[in-house]
Formats: sequence, structure tokens, C-alpha cells
Amino acid sequence: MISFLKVENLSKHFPVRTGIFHRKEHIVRAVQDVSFELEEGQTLALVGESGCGKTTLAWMLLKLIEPTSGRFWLNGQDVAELTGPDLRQYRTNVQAVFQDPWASLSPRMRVFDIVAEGLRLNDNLSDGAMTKRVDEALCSVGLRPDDGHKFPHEFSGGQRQRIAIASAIVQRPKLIILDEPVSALDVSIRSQIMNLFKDIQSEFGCSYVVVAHDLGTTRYMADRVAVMYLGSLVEFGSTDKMFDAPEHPYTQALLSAALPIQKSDDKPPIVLRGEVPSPVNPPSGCLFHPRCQSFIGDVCSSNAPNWRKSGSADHWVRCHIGTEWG
Amino acid sequence: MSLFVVTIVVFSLSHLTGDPVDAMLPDDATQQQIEDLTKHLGLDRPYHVQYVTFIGNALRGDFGQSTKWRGKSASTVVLERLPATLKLGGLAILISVVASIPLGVLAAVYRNSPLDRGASVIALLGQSLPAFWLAIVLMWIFAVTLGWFPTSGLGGLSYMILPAVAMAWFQVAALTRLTRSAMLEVLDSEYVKFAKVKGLTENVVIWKHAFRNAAIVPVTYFGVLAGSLLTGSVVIETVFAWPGTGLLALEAIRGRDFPVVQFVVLFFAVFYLFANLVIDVVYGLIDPRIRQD
Amino acid sequence: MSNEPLLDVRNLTTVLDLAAGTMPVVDDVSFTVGRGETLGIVGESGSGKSMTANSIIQILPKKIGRIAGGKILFDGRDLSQFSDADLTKVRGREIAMILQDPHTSLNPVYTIGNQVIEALRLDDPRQPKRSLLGKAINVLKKMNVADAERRLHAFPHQMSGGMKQRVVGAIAFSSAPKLIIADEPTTALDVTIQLQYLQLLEGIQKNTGAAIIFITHDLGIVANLCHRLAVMYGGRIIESGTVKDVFAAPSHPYTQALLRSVPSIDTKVYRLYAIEGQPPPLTEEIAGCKFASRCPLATDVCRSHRPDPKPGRSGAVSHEASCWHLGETL
Amino acid sequence: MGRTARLSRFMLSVPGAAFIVLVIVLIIPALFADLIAPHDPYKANIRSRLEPPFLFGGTTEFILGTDRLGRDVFSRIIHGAKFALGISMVGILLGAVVGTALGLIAGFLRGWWDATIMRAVDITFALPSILLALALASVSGPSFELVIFVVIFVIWGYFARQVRAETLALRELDFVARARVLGASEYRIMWKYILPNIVNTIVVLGTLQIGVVIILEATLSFLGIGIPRPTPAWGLLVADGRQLIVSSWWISFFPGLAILLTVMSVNVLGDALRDVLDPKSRSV
Amino acid sequence: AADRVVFATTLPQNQSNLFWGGTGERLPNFQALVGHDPISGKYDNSELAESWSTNEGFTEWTFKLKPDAEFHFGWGPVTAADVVHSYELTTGPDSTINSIEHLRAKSAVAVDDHTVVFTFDTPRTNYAFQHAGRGSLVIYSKAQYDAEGVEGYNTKPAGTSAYQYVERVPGVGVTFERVENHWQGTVPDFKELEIRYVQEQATILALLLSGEAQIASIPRELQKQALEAGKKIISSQNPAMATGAIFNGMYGKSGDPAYRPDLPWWNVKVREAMNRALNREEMIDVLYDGRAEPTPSWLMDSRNEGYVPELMERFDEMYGYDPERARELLAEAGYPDAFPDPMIPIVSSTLNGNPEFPVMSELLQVYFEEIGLQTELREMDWPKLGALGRARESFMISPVRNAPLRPTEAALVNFHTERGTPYGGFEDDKIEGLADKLTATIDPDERNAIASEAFTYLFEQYVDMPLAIVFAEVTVDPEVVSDWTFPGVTTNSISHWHLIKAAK
Ligand SMILES: Nc1ncnc2c1ncn2[C@@H]1O[C@H](COP(=O)(O)OP(=O)(O)OP(=O)(O)O)[C@@H](O)[C@H]1O
Ligand SMILES: Nc1ncnc2c1ncn2[C@@H]1O[C@H](COP(=O)(O)OP(=O)(O)OP(=O)(O)O)[C@@H](O)[C@H]1O
Ligand SMILES: [Mg+2]
Ligand SMILES: [Mg+2]
Repeated sequence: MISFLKVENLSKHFPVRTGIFHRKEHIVRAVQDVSFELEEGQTLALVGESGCGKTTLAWMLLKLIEPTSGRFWLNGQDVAELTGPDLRQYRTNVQAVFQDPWASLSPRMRVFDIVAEGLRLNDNLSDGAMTKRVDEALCSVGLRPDDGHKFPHEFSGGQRQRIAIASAIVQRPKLIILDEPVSALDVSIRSQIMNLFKDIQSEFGCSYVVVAHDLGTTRYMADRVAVMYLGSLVEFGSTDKMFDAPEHPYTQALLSAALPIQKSDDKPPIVLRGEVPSPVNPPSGCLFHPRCQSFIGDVCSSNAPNWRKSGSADHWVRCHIGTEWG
Repeated sequence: MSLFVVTIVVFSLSHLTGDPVDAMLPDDATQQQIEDLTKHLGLDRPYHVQYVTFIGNALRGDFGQSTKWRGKSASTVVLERLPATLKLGGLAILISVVASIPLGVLAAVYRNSPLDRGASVIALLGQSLPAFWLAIVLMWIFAVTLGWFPTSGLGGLSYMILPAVAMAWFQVAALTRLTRSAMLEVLDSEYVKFAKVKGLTENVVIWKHAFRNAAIVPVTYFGVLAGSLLTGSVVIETVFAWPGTGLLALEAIRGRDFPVVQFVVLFFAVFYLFANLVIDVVYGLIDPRIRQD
Repeated sequence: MSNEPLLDVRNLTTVLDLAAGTMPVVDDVSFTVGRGETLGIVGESGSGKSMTANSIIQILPKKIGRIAGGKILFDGRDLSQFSDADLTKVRGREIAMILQDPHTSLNPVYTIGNQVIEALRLDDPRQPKRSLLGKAINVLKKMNVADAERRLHAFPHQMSGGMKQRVVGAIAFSSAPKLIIADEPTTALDVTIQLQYLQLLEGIQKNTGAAIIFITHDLGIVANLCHRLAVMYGGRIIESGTVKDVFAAPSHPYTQALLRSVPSIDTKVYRLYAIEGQPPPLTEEIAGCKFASRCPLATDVCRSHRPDPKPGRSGAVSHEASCWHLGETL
Repeated sequence: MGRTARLSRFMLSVPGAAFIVLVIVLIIPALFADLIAPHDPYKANIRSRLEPPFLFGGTTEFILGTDRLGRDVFSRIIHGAKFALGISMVGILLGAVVGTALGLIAGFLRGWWDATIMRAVDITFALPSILLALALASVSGPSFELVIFVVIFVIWGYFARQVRAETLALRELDFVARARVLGASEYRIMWKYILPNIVNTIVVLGTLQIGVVIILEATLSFLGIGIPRPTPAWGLLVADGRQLIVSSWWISFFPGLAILLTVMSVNVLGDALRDVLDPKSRSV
Repeated sequence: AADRVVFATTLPQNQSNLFWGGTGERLPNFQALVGHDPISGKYDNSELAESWSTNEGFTEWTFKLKPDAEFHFGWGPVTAADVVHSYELTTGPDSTINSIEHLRAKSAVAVDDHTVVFTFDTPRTNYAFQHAGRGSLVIYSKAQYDAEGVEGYNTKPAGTSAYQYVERVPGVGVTFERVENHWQGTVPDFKELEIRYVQEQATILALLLSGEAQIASIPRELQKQALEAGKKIISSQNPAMATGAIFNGMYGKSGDPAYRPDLPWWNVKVREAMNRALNREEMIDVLYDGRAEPTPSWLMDSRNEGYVPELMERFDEMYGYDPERARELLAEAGYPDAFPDPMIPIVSSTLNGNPEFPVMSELLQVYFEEIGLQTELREMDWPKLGALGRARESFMISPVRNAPLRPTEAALVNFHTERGTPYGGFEDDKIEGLADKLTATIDPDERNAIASEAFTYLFEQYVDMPLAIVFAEVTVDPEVVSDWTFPGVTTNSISHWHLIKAAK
């Protein structure tokens, strides 16, 4: 069976110049050899700390930036090779909702036009049909068709995010990329939006790739989780398994750093040493070894670990612990 | 690169703007006189040859002989007049800075106070009065009527005050506004707030923390300032008969003394570009974020 | 004397005089902070948390903001009556503050050393800077700033967010203040860095005995770090009490909803509780309970009359909530 | 607040007053010069030359006095408004169009375009515009075209820089990324996403430039390279009367006043407009 | 301050000490061969030549120098070699001086220490003028040149007058001081003389009113303000210039490719109408504050050859202000319908020292429009005007001035023949013929008759719009300067610096 979304060895390197006269050039390895698969109708969460490459990865999937290397397929089609109508088809199939509801809607466009933009660009609809589709989309996200005449500044953050969602779903996409869709919202608003995402998924059957650094959101939304550290995936698997029995030391630290409202046990949290290294100058060996609480010796600092399948069928870890090395 | 384009512009000046021979010759010059002079000045050669010669000579600092100021090279004529302009411009900058920086800072600190309103009136007036008009009025009031300063001409500080004030007038307005808005922005920043909650006194917060950051904006304006003082010098020097490069440029253009015009324009452009370069460096000194490697 | 709370805020009202009218951003707020205690303040964005903090230390927006009523008794003195000069003496010495964004809290044009030493010299500005170098390194080391000697010469932009926030902390703690106000100090930090920071804060608090007002959005932090909690909504405190009491028996419908709407990482839930609607704008004058428009329990009385604080459902002495329907649950 | 209440509150505010002054000094005269002006602005009347203004010993026939050819100063100022308005409108419009287009291209397309256009801006700032104008005028003679050209030359760079800066900021915003996700072309993004969001800036900048342009025009006229005679352009009126400033001060004083009032009101309005439309940006 | 006098004036065209560097003012330290009487303006031997003579055919001019003339700064006596040297410099290839062709001789030879002979191919009846009048040859020291080169002239030129050079401050002015024991025994009242150059007229006035300058050359418009402040006006003894407006572009010599008979002003009726449109009295009032005399011809002068006094009598009848008649004339000429382009361009231009030109242009426009002429004002700088003239493309009307002491022959040749014309004024076969004849004739009476015929012809043809004869004027501070006698006939109309009299 062809998987819905298949990503293979995707990498993105940014050249950056520094110095007063921009003479020094460095490479930022924002995303390095990322591979995963996702089934239709499912939600994949990308988690990791700031700067670990989540957005870069998401943007590659959106074809907003070109990968340095690697490929990915949607429904078996190599996305890099899409042109003309196929590319247009891809554009209607893959949509996005971004983090900042204040920046993701053009302040000078009416809500109706914002939502209708995708239809205008990709479908040839009559005015009536278009209005119908836009109104439907607005209703689906809990806004009224009337709101179409207003400008974004007349809405609160949560409502703006709804508008963004309406414009993402109006073309009935198969995959929606959500880049931290609720982090900019107030706690009391977040749950409305998260529920909305779930409703939309059950209504349209679309898949999500959701970027998050809030683990609660991840657990609530995702079927599968990919944990990123410094541009690379370190653990990948089903959400429940990942949350209940994380295998990678980084995943463990991440989970323990998220302070729960009700503590379920009295295990002391794992406090990592040091800071996240710069992606310009990544550590040798296992990227995580300088901060790893379970550091087991030279092997960690000199060899990059390979993927290892953990227990259940669909859970992968990239750590020396548990391999023949460890 | 910029300089290259500037040299082309400067060179074409002489050809865009008519024959220098016209200006040099008397009304009743003969054809023979015209041809002789044209040849004498090398104006009979093709443009590109003239341009190459021009660049070649310019690189050696040789812009040719002034046609109006006989017996002097264009560069001598200009450089002779330069100190006067620099002195006047320097004083004008000094006045602008001394008057506007504190005013702008205080206006921002005491926002919406009478002081702030006063500052904005000054800024408004400064931007609304044509400099030449102000210059004439200043001269009549302070030199002719009150007799406090000499009316015009080259001389010591007392001679420079009126023209410098007239020159600085607009800049005071511009800098005050700029400083004020930069200060307002900085005063709103977290680090100023943090400096305050650290327990620093108001003065330290304003001058050490806020001003140093706000100063970046007026500093970047200095490039424009330097440039506009040179350009402004044309008008002010004309009115106050101040023998600087501005007045010189005016005379040279009127007399179509192209070697001098070319040198002045090129000099102004280089000066402006250089001033901006200096400002970039100063900028780096003020703002460590720029000088990082 | 020692029974008396370190900070006793009584009926504090702070207003902003805006072009559109006068806006009460802190509306009749009362709370106390005991010595060595940590008070968490939570609430939505714009609910007046920062304004409350800023009122205490009196760094309200110039010309616009003013304290319109109430008392701020700090160590027995009413700060709201202090002159600017007196306040300067309190700030940074007795009350320190840590701001939300470490990236902008430090002045970008001065070295870390300069900014630390500046705080160390507050009492005697004539002290030569050199003599304070050692002390500066010390305070940085206390905040676990690695490589403190070298960092003194670094500029803020050369450091990571977590590191900067530690420097800010070092400055705040350098004068052994009695009260630290931390306004969302970890919101901008990554979770793993946040955890490091919170631990550090806890450790230092234990050593110095400072009280902390910790403002945050994150109920998890409150649960783990604070002794007591105040929940703000629309400029008012709608519920307060010890963390244990409030979390065990949330009494105000807003608090209840808030706790239920946060997804847990421990168990998979299939549907979150959602509080519909938006908080009302502060410019809107509301006679009754500010939450009424979003509250499923709201009745006419909620909309017309402001509820006073009443004992919360835990029954504990310090647990109070302002609601007309304390008996009911969502 | 009702519409009329809002209106009257605006009129009583400083920008409101500025607006009224502007209407009285510039707009109404510019539009209805022929109706208002009591005399033909070009018509000399040698017998009544250098008449003082009404309140200074003159007659009501020439309320602001007459110039050295006996032309009515008041009528000339009224007619001058047309030129002040016309030149600033045309000049700024063209300057804004050129500057905005290039700034947009520079900021949006980056790379080579950006480098070239910004270099061009540097060069126009570096070249002393007044001197260039003088040089050009020495051949072609002063003309409207030249004044407009100089105005464009002087101001386009400001528009280009500002527009570029905003474009650079805007293109990083998520709504641009979203438009790309939807498949919008670069051209469409510039036109429908970026441009509408910088219109405010352009309007504010344009308003603030009116003052700059009027002063520029006056300065050019002073140097004899502005609008050609006998057009009653304000700058020319001031320049014409400057020699007689002591004995017949009114010839240049009143046009100077008109400039002052106009530029002041325009600046006040520009500031107010900026506060409303574009609260963050700062001005020179 | 009585020791020092400051003369403020507009920026000269030539700002160097090298006289041949531009049509320029003669600095007070220099002298020429021929001098002028301060009162009558007649040639005299008050400067370096003791006497001069010419051969019968006016092809050889001999100048005898005063033996006791001395250069400043010890550069020795003035000899014939200095004259030849100065002549060569002044007529060199880089000379941009006015009327240089008139100065140029076939040869200039120093026959002995104090005698110089200039020879010519054609008769030069007015050659003495070239050594005085518009003063085209000033005498530099050859000794100084040999020792210091042209640089010496630039830094400290030696002259021979009662004032010697002190210094020039670029852009500011030039200072001179009294020569003690001057070879002519001249003792100026003021020990120091400064000429201050100022671009703006208003500034010059300010200098005078504030007392920083004691003598100023300001336009008549501003004199009123100076008078009110107690200043005094001193006029030249003789008229310094004639002003008017001329019809350019009438290239009417047969076969001239630039011939453009479709110009409205080729029609003599139109020219008469335009002349009759002018209210000259009013114009003199506006432009010269009433202090000028009307003239029937701007080239003719009573002191020169060919003066026709009757023209003045006929003037009113032929040129008098009569808009009614002017309109009739226009109607007769068929204006504007009979003209392909009835638009009449009036050029307004600024020439240093002629602040009234732009006003005059505006006035012309006003009067022309009054009689229904369509006009268009164009501003142009002076060099451009000259260039158009030289290219024979100057189709417009422009204000003009002429120093009346230019000899008639030079005037006629310059303005009305193809030979020396930058203006492109009126030319036709008849006037060209008369000019040629004049050049070839040496008999004074015959010359006079030819010139008279030319002036009368030009007058009757309405070839220009003569306006007034104007005196040179300076405004002085009477507390410092009591009097100054100058004829008003030299370079910039101002000369005889040593005659500036101190008050008290
Ligand atoms: N255009 C770019 N040029 C250079 N470096 C870039 C660029 N875009 C991203 N990076 C770098 O790539 C790395 C990954 O960035 P990315 O935005 O993908 O992180 P992220 O995981 O989304 O972080 P956050 O949680 O802060 O959004 C970072 O170090 C970032 O600085
Ligand atoms: N300078 C100001 N001008 C106008 N309104 C202001 C200003 N500062 C704050 N406010 C308003 O005051 C109210 C309270 O703000 P405050 O900063 O205390 O909220 P907060 O609870 O700290 O929010 P956040 O969680 O976003 O920091 C808000 O509605 C805000 O819009
Ligand atoms: Mg991201
Ligand atoms: Mg806050």
C-alpha cells in the first residue's frame, strides 16, 4: 500500500553570513535527514524545542522552501516533480494554519476574500458557488457568513485563528499543516480551537501535521509523534506509546519538564544540563549527548546512533541505549 | 560602484548642461575665439575620450583648470573654500545637536507636557520655514536692526552664528522629532523598564539606558544631515555671502565652470558617502549588535 | 509583627486614562503575600496581571496610568503614598522584578558586567567598578551562569534566552530583596530550560527567604512552584487560596473551566472542555460578574451585581472566590 | 458618539485646526482661485505699485498690498495655491509611484534588484540635488518640468526606502506564506498582499512630503530655478520680494506666511494621520 | 574706520587677478594706457600713456609712455616691454575678454623703452578706445612675470595706480592699500580699500545699513531703503549705459539661412506697435526710480560718432506711448491671424549687475498684453542667450544694455552685422552695407554722415525698443564717504577709486 504522506531523508541547510562585512559563511543544518510516514486521516505531531527545525520541515512540506536534499510523496506522487495542474492540485490538497493569528491574515483583505482566495486561485467557480463554499467554511469554524464582510482587525485572536482555519479548509484539502496553531492563544481559547480541529478532521477526514511544543496539545491531537532535536528526528511512534513509555532520553526529559497540574507520581523531574547547541555547530556523535542524562560513554559522543525499532511495531528510536553498542 | 555612477553623472553634467565655452566667452566673441577656446579646453574630442581623460585625471585629483577662477585648478578653488563650509556646517551641526538632542529627549520623557508641546511647536516651525527666508529675516533682525552680529561675510564666531542658526534651523526640527520618537520607543522597551525596577534613578535610566539606545536613530540621520548641510549651504552661503563651497558651486554653475562644478558635485557625493561610512562605524560603536562577528 | 504579611494589597484600583476614556485595568484587587511565600497569579492575557505587578512597584505607563485607589502595604509602609525618590530606594533593593522577555530585558548596548555592576553599586555609586567584579561574578555564579568571568564582557545578544534570564535573575537577587515579582519569566523559554530556571529560582528563594509573586499563564507551573494562587479575570481577582485548595476544589466557574480545558499529558482525552466566547474588553463597563457572558451558570444577578469574595469550596480559611453560584459546579 | 459630535471634536483638535487652515489657505484658493481673487494675478498696475496692505496704510482694494509691478499680492497668493497644490500633488504622486514601485520590487524580489535599487537610492541621496537642478536649469531654463523632476528626484528615495523596509518585514509575515500555500503568484502577492498594507505608509509619507516639496519649490525659486515667471508661485513671490523686505515687506511676507501655514498644517495633519494609520513608524 | 572703506558689490564674472580671464572689472590697482577725465569722461593722459598718435590711414598707432611710471612692490619702471607683454597675455588663446578682436593688432612692437607701436591691416579710427573706455588692456609687470610667472599675478599682482594690491580672500573680496609716495603723487583719502563681493542684493543693502560697508552698488529699487536710513547716492558724471529691449533673430541679410520672416516682429507695424505699447515714463519710474533719461536709440550717444539730435525730437511722435494706435497697427498688420505663430517669446534673464532685467521682461509682457499681443515669458541664463545668438537661433525679445561709450562703429558692427554678433539683432543688406562702409572710411565727416544715416535708418525701422540712458550710481554712507567723482564710462562703470573722498 502506498502511504498517504511519505518523507524520505529530507534535509534543509541554510547558508548564513555573519560578520560586519558578511564574509563568514556558515551552514545551518535546520533539518537533517528526516524520514517518516503518515496515513490518511491521521495526525502527526512534530515536537521539540525552539529552533529544532519543526517549522522548516513544515514549510518544506508546504513547498514554501525547497529541500536541500531528500524527497517526499503525497499519495505516491513525488512532490518535487509536480508542475502545472498537478502542482495546483497539490496546492489545493495541502493547506496550512500558522501560529500567529495576527500575522497570518492580511489586514487589508476582507474575511470573505481571505477565505475565498484559494478558490479564486485554484478553482473556477461561479460567484454563487464560491459564496456558498465560503459561507459553509465560515459556518464550519463557528463564524457567521456575515462576518465575511468584516476585516480581520475586528476579530479576536481566537476568531482570527478560526478565519485562518476556514480559509484552509475551504478547498477541502487532504492534508493540513498546523504550525503551533494554538500557542499564541489564551489558555481558555485554546481548547475551543483544538476541539475545532478535531471536529474538522472527523467531518472532512483530512490529515494533520501539527507542530507543537506544548506536549498537552500533542497528546490531545496526535496519533503519532515525531520528536525532533537539532534538526533530526530522535524518536517516532504512536502517541500513547510515546507518552507512556518514552525511550529516548530527550523525550523523557521533555515529558518530565512539562509540569502537570496534578502530579501522578513523585518522580523528580529530569533537569537537563546546559543549553541547546547551535545548529551551525552541532555536536559530534549523538546530537543530544552533551546534555544527555543517560550518557553512556564515548559511543555517544563519537557515533551517530541509527534508528532502532522499539518493542511495538511502529515505534522508532535513535539512541545507543538498548542497541548492541550500549 | 555608487562612485562610478556618480562620476558618470558628474561628467555628463558638463555635456547635459551646455557648452562651457558659452559662459566663458564674452557676448561678442568670434567664431575663431570659440574654436580656439574649445580646443584649448579639449572639448572637441569625443565624449568617451573626454570621460576616460576625466576619470584618469580625477583619480590623480586633477579636475582641470577652473575656467572662471583663472590660473587655479578646480580642486584648489574648491578646497580653498572648503574650510569655510566645514566650519559653518560644523557649527550648524553642533547647534542642531546641542539644541535638539536634549529637547527631543526631554520632550519624550515629559511626554504631553508643556515642554513636549513646546518642542513640537519648534519642530513644526523648523520644518515649515524656508531656510532662505529665515536667513534674510535673521539678518535683518539681528544684524541690521539690532546690530548684534555682523550681517555677512567671512569672519570669526560672531560672523558664523546667524548663518549657522539658519542652517541648523530645519535640522533642529528634524533631529528633535527624531530623537523624541526614538526615545519614546526606547522608553517603552523592556530594558528601560527593567533598569527602572533595578532601582536606578530616573537620570541614569534616561541618559544611560534609554538615550544610548535612542541615539542610534539620530546617528543614522547624521548622514542625511551632513548631506543636507552641504546642499543647504548653497542657499545660506548665498544670503550671508559666506565664501564656502555652496556659494562657490552656485557661482561655478552660473559661470559654467565645469571643472569646478564637477569637483564640487563629486566632492559632495563622496563626502556624503564617506559620512555614511563613518556613521556605519559609529553605529557599530554604539550598537554592539552590529559589530558582532 | 512577623505574622503580618510582607505585602498586603488592599482594594487596589489602577486605571489608565486613555483617549477613549478611563479604563480600570486593576479593579479593586486585594491579596497578601507572606514572607518567603510564592504567590502565583494566573489569568488570561489582558486580565491585568502585569498591571497589578506594575502598580506595586509603580512603573505604570507615564501620564496614562495611575493608582486610583487602595493601599499597597509593603512591610508596613504604604507604597502608594511613596514619592518617586522613595520608590527608587525600594525598587531593586527591597522589591526586585523579573520581566517576561529575557531577550529585551537587558540593554543591548551594555555588557552584562556593566549591567550587573550597576545594580551592585546602587547604594554607593562611587564604588569603583573594579572592586565589584568579584561580586558580580559571584552573583552570576549563584544563578548558575556558566563561565561567569567571560560573560561579564559579553553583550546580551551574544547569549541565549535562558542565559539572559539568569543574568536578569542574578541582577534581581543581587541585593537580597524581600520580594521578587516575576512577570512570566519563563514564557519565552523552552520547556527544558524553563525547568532549569524554575529549579534555580526555587533554590535561591529557599536560601534568601524572599517572597515571590509569580505571574504566569501556565497552571502547571503554579501547581509545582507556588504556595498560593490568585486567578484574575477582567482586572479582578475572582478566586484565591492555597494551590492545594484551589486545585482540589476550584470554586469559581472560570477556574473550574480553566482546569478542565487544559489537556493532560498523562492521559488521552477525547474531548476538551471548552470555554466559549472571549473575555470582554476592559473598556466595557460591566456592572456584574465579568465572566457572566461566558459562564454557563450565569443568571440575572450575575449580570447585574458584582459578586463579593466568599469562602471557597475547600472550606479553607484563605480560599475565597467571587461568584454568585458558588454552590454549583459546571 | 455621533458622526457630528465626532466631527466637531475633530475640528476643535489641533489636527482639526490644521485641517481648517489648510482648507482655507490651500484647498479653497486652489480650487476657486478665479472666484476669490479680487484681481487678475498677472495684471500689473504700475500706478498702484508697492501699495502697503490694508491695515498698514493701504486701501481695501489691495488688502495685502501690491508688488513692484502693482500686482495684487492677495490675488497672487490665492492663485499661487494652485501651483503649490499642483506641484506638490503631481510631484509627490509621481515620486511616490516611482519610489513605491521600486521599493516594492527591491524589498520583495531581493537579490540583484534590491542591491541595484538601493544603490540608486544611495546615489540620489548622495548627489546634491539642488546643484544638479541648478546645472540643468542653467541650460534649459527654469520650468515646471524641471521642478517636478527635481521633486521626484529628491523624494522617490524616501518612498523607496520606506516601502522596501516595510515590504521586507511584510514578506516574512505568515499571511504571505499562506498566500503562497494557496498558490498565489509572486506578482499577486506583491499587488494584493503587500501593497495594500503599505498604502498607509505611503499616504502618511506623501502627506509629510507636501511640506518638503513646497519648501523645495520655494528654495528653487529663490535660486532662480523654480517655476518660471510671471507665475505667482509662492516661492517665487517670496523670492521676488526678498530685496524689498524692509521697505515693502508685505510682498514676500504674506506668501511666506502662506507657505508657513500650509506646511505647518500639512505636517500636523501628516503626524495625526500617522498616529492613526501607522502608529509605529517614526519620522524625520 | 575712516581709514578704511568697504565697497560692496555683486559677484563679478571674473574672480581672479588675471584680467584676461573674463569680461571683467579692472581692479583698482591697475592702470591702462589711456585714462578718462573724471568729469567729462573724455580720454586723457591721466594713466600710463603720456601721448598717442596715429598715422593718416589709421593703420599705425603709437603710444608714448610716461617715463616716471613705477610698478608697485619695487618691480621697477613701466616700459614698452611691459605693454607688449600685457598685450600678448590679453590677446592670448585663453583670453575670454570682451571685444578682444578690437584690441588685436597685426603687430605690437616696442620701438624703444617708452614707445609702443600697434599696426593694422585696416584703418582703426577708434583704437584709443581699446586702451581705455571699456578698458581692454591693463598693464602688468613683465619683470614680475619673468620672476614669478602667472602665479605671481595670482598672488600679488603689481599695478601702477595709487592703490596697491593687498590680498584676495576667495569668495569674499579683494583688499588694496594706499601707495605711499605714488609716482603720480596721488594720495587717496582712504588708507585701505576693500571690494566685497556679495551675491544677494538684500545682503549688500544689509551690509551698507549695518555700517559694515560704506559704499554699495545696489539696485535703485533698494536705494529708497538706504536713503531712508540716511545714506546718500552718488551718480556717475556721465551716463554709464543705455538700456532697452531688442528684437532678436532678424537675420535679414539676403541669402542668410537663418532668415525667418514669419516672426511677428519682422513686420515693422508690429514693431512700431510694440514700441508704442510701452509707457517709457512709467518704466523708468519702476526700473530706475525715475532717475534715467529717455533715449531714442540705445546705440547712439552724443559723445560718439553719428549722433542725430533730431531723433530725440521725433521720438515722441514715432515711439510715444499710444496703446490705441498700437492696437490699430496690429490690426493693420493682421495680428494675430496673419501670423503662423503669433506667440511672442520674451526672455527674462539675469546678468550680474543688471537686476532690473527680469522686471523689465515682466513689464514688457504687461504692456504687450495690454495691446493684445500674445506673449510668453522665458527665463534663460546669459550664456545660453549668447549661445543662441551665436548659433543664429535667437528668436525672441530680450532686455539689453549697452555701454554708450562703445564707439559707434563697434556698436553697429556688433549688433547689426553678421560679423560680430552674439545677439542676432536686426540685420539687413542696407545696414550691413553702411557698417562695412563705415569700417572702410577714415574721413571723420564722412564717417559721421554714414553713422547718422545708419542710426536714422535703424530708428525709422523700429529695430529695437530703446528705453533710457542710465547713470552709474553708488550708495554711500555720508558719515564716512563725502564724495566720489567718477565718469561712469569704464569697465563696470566705476573707476577713479583714488577720488573717493572721506567725510570730514
Ligand atoms: N531562512 C533561514 N535562514 C537561516 N537560518 C534559518 C532560516 N530559517 C530557519 N533557520 C534556522 O533553522 C533552524 C530551525 O528553524 P525553525 O524555524 O524550523 O525552528 P522551529 O523548530 O520551528 O522553532 P520554533 O519553535 O522557535 O518555531 C533555526 O536555528 C533557525 O535559526
Ligand atoms: N500602555 C497601555 N495603554 C493602553 N492600554 C494598556 C497599556 N498597558 C496595558 N494596557 C491594557 O491594560 C490591560 C491589562 O494589561 P496587563 O498587561 O496587566 O495584562 P496581563 O494580564 O499582564 O496580560 P499578558 O498575559 O498578556 O501579559 C490590558 O487590557 C491592556 O490592553
Ligand atoms: Mg517554528
Ligand atoms: Mg503581562
